[in-house]
Amino acid sequence: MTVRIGSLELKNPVMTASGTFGYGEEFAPYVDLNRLGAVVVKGLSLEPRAGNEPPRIMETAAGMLNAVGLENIGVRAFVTEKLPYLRQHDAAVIANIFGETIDEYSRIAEILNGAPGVDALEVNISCPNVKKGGIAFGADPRDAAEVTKRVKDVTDLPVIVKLTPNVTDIRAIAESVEQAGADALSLINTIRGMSVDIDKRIPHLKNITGGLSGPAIKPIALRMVWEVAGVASVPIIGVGGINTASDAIEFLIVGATAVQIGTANFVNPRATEEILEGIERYLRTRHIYDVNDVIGTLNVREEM
Amino acid sequence: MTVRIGSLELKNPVMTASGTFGYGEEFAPYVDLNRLGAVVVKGLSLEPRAGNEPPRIMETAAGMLNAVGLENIGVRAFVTEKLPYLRQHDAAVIANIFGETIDEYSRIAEILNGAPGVDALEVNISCPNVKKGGIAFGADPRDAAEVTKRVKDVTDLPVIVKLTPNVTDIRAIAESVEQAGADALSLINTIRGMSVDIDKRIPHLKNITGGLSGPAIKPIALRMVWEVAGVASVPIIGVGGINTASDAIEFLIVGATAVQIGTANFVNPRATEEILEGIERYLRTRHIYDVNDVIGTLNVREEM
Amino acid sequence: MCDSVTELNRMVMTGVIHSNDAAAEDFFVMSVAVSDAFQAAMPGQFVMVRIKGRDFPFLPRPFSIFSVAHEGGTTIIEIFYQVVGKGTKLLSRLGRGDELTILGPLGKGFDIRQDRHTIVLIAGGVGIAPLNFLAEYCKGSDDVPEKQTRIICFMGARTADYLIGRERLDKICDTLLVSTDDGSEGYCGTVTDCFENHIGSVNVEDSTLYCCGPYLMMQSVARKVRKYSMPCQVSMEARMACGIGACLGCSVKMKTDDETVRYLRVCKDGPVFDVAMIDW
Amino acid sequence: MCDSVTELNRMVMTGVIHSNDAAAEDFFVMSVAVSDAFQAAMPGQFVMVRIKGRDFPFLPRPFSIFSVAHEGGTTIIEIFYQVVGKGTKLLSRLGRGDELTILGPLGKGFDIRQDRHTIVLIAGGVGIAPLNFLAEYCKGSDDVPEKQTRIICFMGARTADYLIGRERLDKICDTLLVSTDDGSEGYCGTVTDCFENHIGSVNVEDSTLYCCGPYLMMQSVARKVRKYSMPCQVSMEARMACGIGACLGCSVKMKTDDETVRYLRVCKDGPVFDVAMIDW
Ligand SMILES: Cc1cc2nc3c(=O)[nH]c(=O)nc-3n(C[C@H](O)[C@H](O)[C@H](O)COP(=O)(O)OP(=O)(O)OC[C@H]3O[C@@H](n4cnc5c(N)ncnc54)[C@H](O)[C@@H]3O)c2cc1C
Ligand SMILES: Cc1cc2nc3c(=O)[nH]c(=O)nc-3n(C[C@H](O)[C@H](O)[C@H](O)COP(=O)(O)OP(=O)(O)OC[C@H]3O[C@@H](n4cnc5c(N)ncnc54)[C@H](O)[C@@H]3O)c2cc1C
Ligand SMILES: Cc1cc2nc3c(=O)[nH]c(=O)nc-3n(C[C@H](O)[C@H](O)[C@H](O)COP(=O)(O)O)c2cc1C
Ligand SMILES: Cc1cc2nc3c(=O)[nH]c(=O)nc-3n(C[C@H](O)[C@H](O)[C@H](O)COP(=O)(O)O)c2cc1C
Ligand code: FES
Ligand code: FES
Repeated sequence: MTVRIGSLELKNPVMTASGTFGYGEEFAPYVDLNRLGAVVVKGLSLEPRAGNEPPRIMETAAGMLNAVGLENIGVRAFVTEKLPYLRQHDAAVIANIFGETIDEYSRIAEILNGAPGVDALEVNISCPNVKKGGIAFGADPRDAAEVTKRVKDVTDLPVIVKLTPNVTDIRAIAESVEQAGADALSLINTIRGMSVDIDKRIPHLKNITGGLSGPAIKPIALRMVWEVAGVASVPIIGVGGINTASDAIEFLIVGATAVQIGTANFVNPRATEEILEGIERYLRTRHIYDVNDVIGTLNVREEM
Repeated sequence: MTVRIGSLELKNPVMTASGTFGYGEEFAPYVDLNRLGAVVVKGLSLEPRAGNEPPRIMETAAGMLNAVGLENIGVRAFVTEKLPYLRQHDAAVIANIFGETIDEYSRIAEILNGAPGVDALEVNISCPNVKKGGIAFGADPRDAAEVTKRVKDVTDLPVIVKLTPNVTDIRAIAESVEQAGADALSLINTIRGMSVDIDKRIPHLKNITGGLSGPAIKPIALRMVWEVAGVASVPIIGVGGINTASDAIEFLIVGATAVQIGTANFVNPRATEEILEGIERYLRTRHIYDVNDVIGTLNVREEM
Repeated sequence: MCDSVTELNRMVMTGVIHSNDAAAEDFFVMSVAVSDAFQAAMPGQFVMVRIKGRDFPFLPRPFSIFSVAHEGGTTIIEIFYQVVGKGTKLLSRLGRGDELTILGPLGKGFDIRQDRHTIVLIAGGVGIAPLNFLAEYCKGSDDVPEKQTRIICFMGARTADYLIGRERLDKICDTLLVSTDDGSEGYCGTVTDCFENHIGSVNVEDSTLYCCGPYLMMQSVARKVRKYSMPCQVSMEARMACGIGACLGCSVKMKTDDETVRYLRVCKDGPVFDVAMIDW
Repeated sequence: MCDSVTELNRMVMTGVIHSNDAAAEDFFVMSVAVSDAFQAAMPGQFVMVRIKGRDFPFLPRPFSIFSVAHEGGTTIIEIFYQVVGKGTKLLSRLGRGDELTILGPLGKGFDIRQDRHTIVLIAGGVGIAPLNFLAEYCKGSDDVPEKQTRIICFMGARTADYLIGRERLDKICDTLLVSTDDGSEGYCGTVTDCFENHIGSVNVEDSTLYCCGPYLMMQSVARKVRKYSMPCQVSMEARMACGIGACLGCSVKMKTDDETVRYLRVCKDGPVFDVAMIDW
């Protein structure tokens, strides 16, 4: 089940998606963290952030909106308070980072570069729920490349860049970021959406709009991974609406080297482990010995 | 319940979405067509089109993918074979048109301009399932404006331009199209998506990708209508995932003057009429006498 | 203005499940009471089924009508289905009293040809569903000319356990020939091979073939019948959204004389087609 | 490597519904058998509930534990809920034998203060749920010091019909005072007004207040208790996704001394908070 994301070797392709698995410890009663390919932690900023005013979430058809606004304890507290626990486990630790300015990205990356136990960085240039930074960098190929370069400059860790789906052509962003040195791409972050309370005539979220995640967006995420797989030569990590092993396998088939499980963790805290077992079963029953023999094998010519 | 879309007065804000209601007659056994504000017919091209190879549809979580590829009988056959039936009803008839070139758009518009019984044109610059035209025009503000201008030049009918959600900033397209003379905007068309058969490792659709519709996309559609309502001064018609009266009312509240019911017609052929009745009930129980008093009344400041 | 409102809605109704029993592993026969608003159905027609009040499955599912019976003021329809995915799995968990939303009867059923007097049925697996109704209809209906009562049925399944509905058919059909993939009963092999082996006993001049089953099986029948110039009707399947001809999702490619590409809608132009209409 | 696998999954389990009865229009009491893997729950804790095998509602729903009982090897939990939307509507349609997926017990329950010997409960509507468990726990548990058994309960509802669970509480509480919005029983007015009218009979020095109900009611209690300097704990509600502290969706604003903005997670830091912790 081993897969490679740049110089990082993962024992299996199942990771958690940032912001949906806390700092790992929240899920320890439900999941054997040692079984996971990687744990991607909640997005880290330079200073602690309080996040947005509630209400922050709302259920939608087969999905949910969130406007958490990157509440987090800050990168330094992460290193001292959360990393020691996570390191004890046999799962790669990927730090998801977020800055309001390009400088901030590079300073967080510097801090994490020295932190023992961090195996890779995931650069979030795609959060739709913050006023500055985030999506602003992710929607423009040049800005996206600039953030990538500056992070690469200060770290030896593999750099994964997380792309936003809220763009006309995600391939252009992917290509630009790859040229800037990204070791891998992860996609997609949430899609901007909205929901209204018709009795009070107010938005369900205080932030008015939020990011849509969950099974609802899976077809869109899958299409984008397929598109990017057609132009990128670095590994792709598929995220977006993966709820079952079958969903995860769809992403592998269209070209993702690994997958991240997000909102599914809220529906069933054991989701990651069950999806991993489902992928194993899929391979076993088909006598496929190496998961890499599934990755990128979509047949688009065969008669249907 | 009367609302105005440019010079067109509708007796109520409930219309059908193009491509989901045939040419109206398919639904006559289920819905009293006379009750609808308008019937928007299947997209018309200059010549008949066979459409894409099957399989063309696939169910997804709270939605469906389609890649019908604008199969239609052509604008001339529509005028002679389908329009006479539709005209007999007390619902406005809106012809949805589609061209592979800007010339084609203008020629179809010319043909329909003389056709008795057509009340407005809806210009589809947003179909994701055809190789030429469609989304190619809708994703670029200048092309979108050009199509709009050329159609406006040859018709006296109100021109509604239907926008694609597959863009970074839908407001830019909306503004450009409005400046080019659009009398109204309708949004959104489907979002490009994909689905894979993990046993055969082939796409579920022969066309590989298709357009996602249904409740899954409602939060995205609603957000875009809200965004466009903030910049446009022409009426907006909200489309995307409306399955219940409550969904429709959300669109009215964020600023849509009318709504279109699409995929819901497949789930329940009586959807349009039931949604209309639900809106009426909503107004009645709240003693609101004019539906226009709901339109665009989202309160984003109130304490929640 | 046209269409009187009273005419509406006769085809969207609530069905109450009477029974829903496993006939073999993953094969179920469900009987549903639909009130007499349910219009007279023709063999080959289908219904679109949703579980009432549930958001999942999102789209209704098409099923052939397996049989129709009348009890007092209510019509009872039977559906014979195989569990293949999430929707049919959920259906299989329902029981007596549970409610469905039923749309139908829909589509174009079999064209029962008055000029030919033998009906040959070729059924593979759940393909028996519309053919069972056809057999029952021909034997029971006044619309069918007296002497057109000779029914020869070829019925194929994986193993003997899956020859579901055979007892009923045995009573109606003049000849019933079964085949199984593993030879556990009847002819060992495909139902199409079994049919070809027995073609000698069929009066080709006076027979019409009615066929339903997996695509590859119908394709194989389509090829074989060319030789015998027997009229043959097939009941096709395709993924459906609306079931009423509006979404253009359920297309099958039409056989055309020239190079032009045309599609037929399984739900509206079919599901029953003359075998020669389809571009196999 | 840490965490032995055998320790896992003790908190995700299948619950089988024993009963699910309407106590009043739109108010239901459901009892669910959860096997003895269900860890000892504290009053104020909650469970996340999904209907097993259904895709809708998408997210689990949080409900306070209304009571816990043990029968042989199984634990029976009760939930008292009001139908307010689609999820609770679907719950209300379930019956004996239907299965739920239960996650819990979750969150921080009430802090039962050993230094004060009177418990004052203030419940509005379904807010009675965690308080009923608290009352039963205090009267029945060995962990609670003998003499801390004086329970005064203020219970408010729309009308007399909605004073659900009153009989049970009547047996446990030393004093039970009811109020209704329409005066159909007890004090006519809000439960908070009723409480304030009777504050004279409460030994403020030796009492702790436990409060659960609509936000505005708890806010009003929060304002009133400032006057009396009585310790007061409230059980908060917020929309939840995970229920275990990971999604940061269930925030309530924390009271801070300076201008800094901080949020508390209802699911993990609560749902029970000292009234002074919340920025009302
Ligand atoms: C006119 C018609 C009559 C039919 N009659 C019967 C019958 O009598 N008995 C029976 O068992 N089955 C019948 N089928 C097939 C039946 O509709 C499918 O098996 C069923 O829709 C599968 O649903 P699912 O949710 O279990 O499968 P899933 O695979 O989870 O469904 C996913 C999607 O694919 C579609 N789909 C999957 N398989 C088929 C198929 N073979 N044909 C069409 N769509 C499919 C579903 O409708 C759905 O949209 C008929 C199909 C048609 C078109
Ligand atoms: C810790 C806790 C304990 C609770 N205990 C009880 C209880 O014992 N009895 C009871 O009847 N209710 C209780 N609730 C409220 C209950 O969770 C909601 O009424 C329920 O989630 C509504 O779901 P719905 O699908 O019917 O409503 P919908 O309005 O359709 O739900 C839409 C979304 O809003 C959320 N939501 C709606 N109302 C509330 C609410 N008041 N609080 C939190 N989320 C809400 C839902 O969870 C869902 O995500 C509790 C809530 C919390 C947080
Ligand atoms: C509550 C919540 C918080 C999230 N926080 C972050 C974050 O901090 N950083 C980030 O890159 N993505 C964040 N995401 C996005 C997810 O990592 C993921 O990209 C997205 O939810 C789509 O996947 P899913 O459908 O499996 O949830 C968050 C998503 C949710 C639902
Ligand atoms: C099967 C199908 C066919 C469609 N055909 C057209 C079309 O011909 N022209 C067009 O402008 N939109 C077409 N659409 C898009 C719908 O009109 C609508 O914009 C979209 O489906 C979103 O709305 P919904 O979620 O309510 O379906 C089609 C959608 C579907 C599902
Ligand atoms: S299923 Fe919609 S046209 Fe046939
Ligand atoms: S519900 Fe997820 S943090 Fe509380």
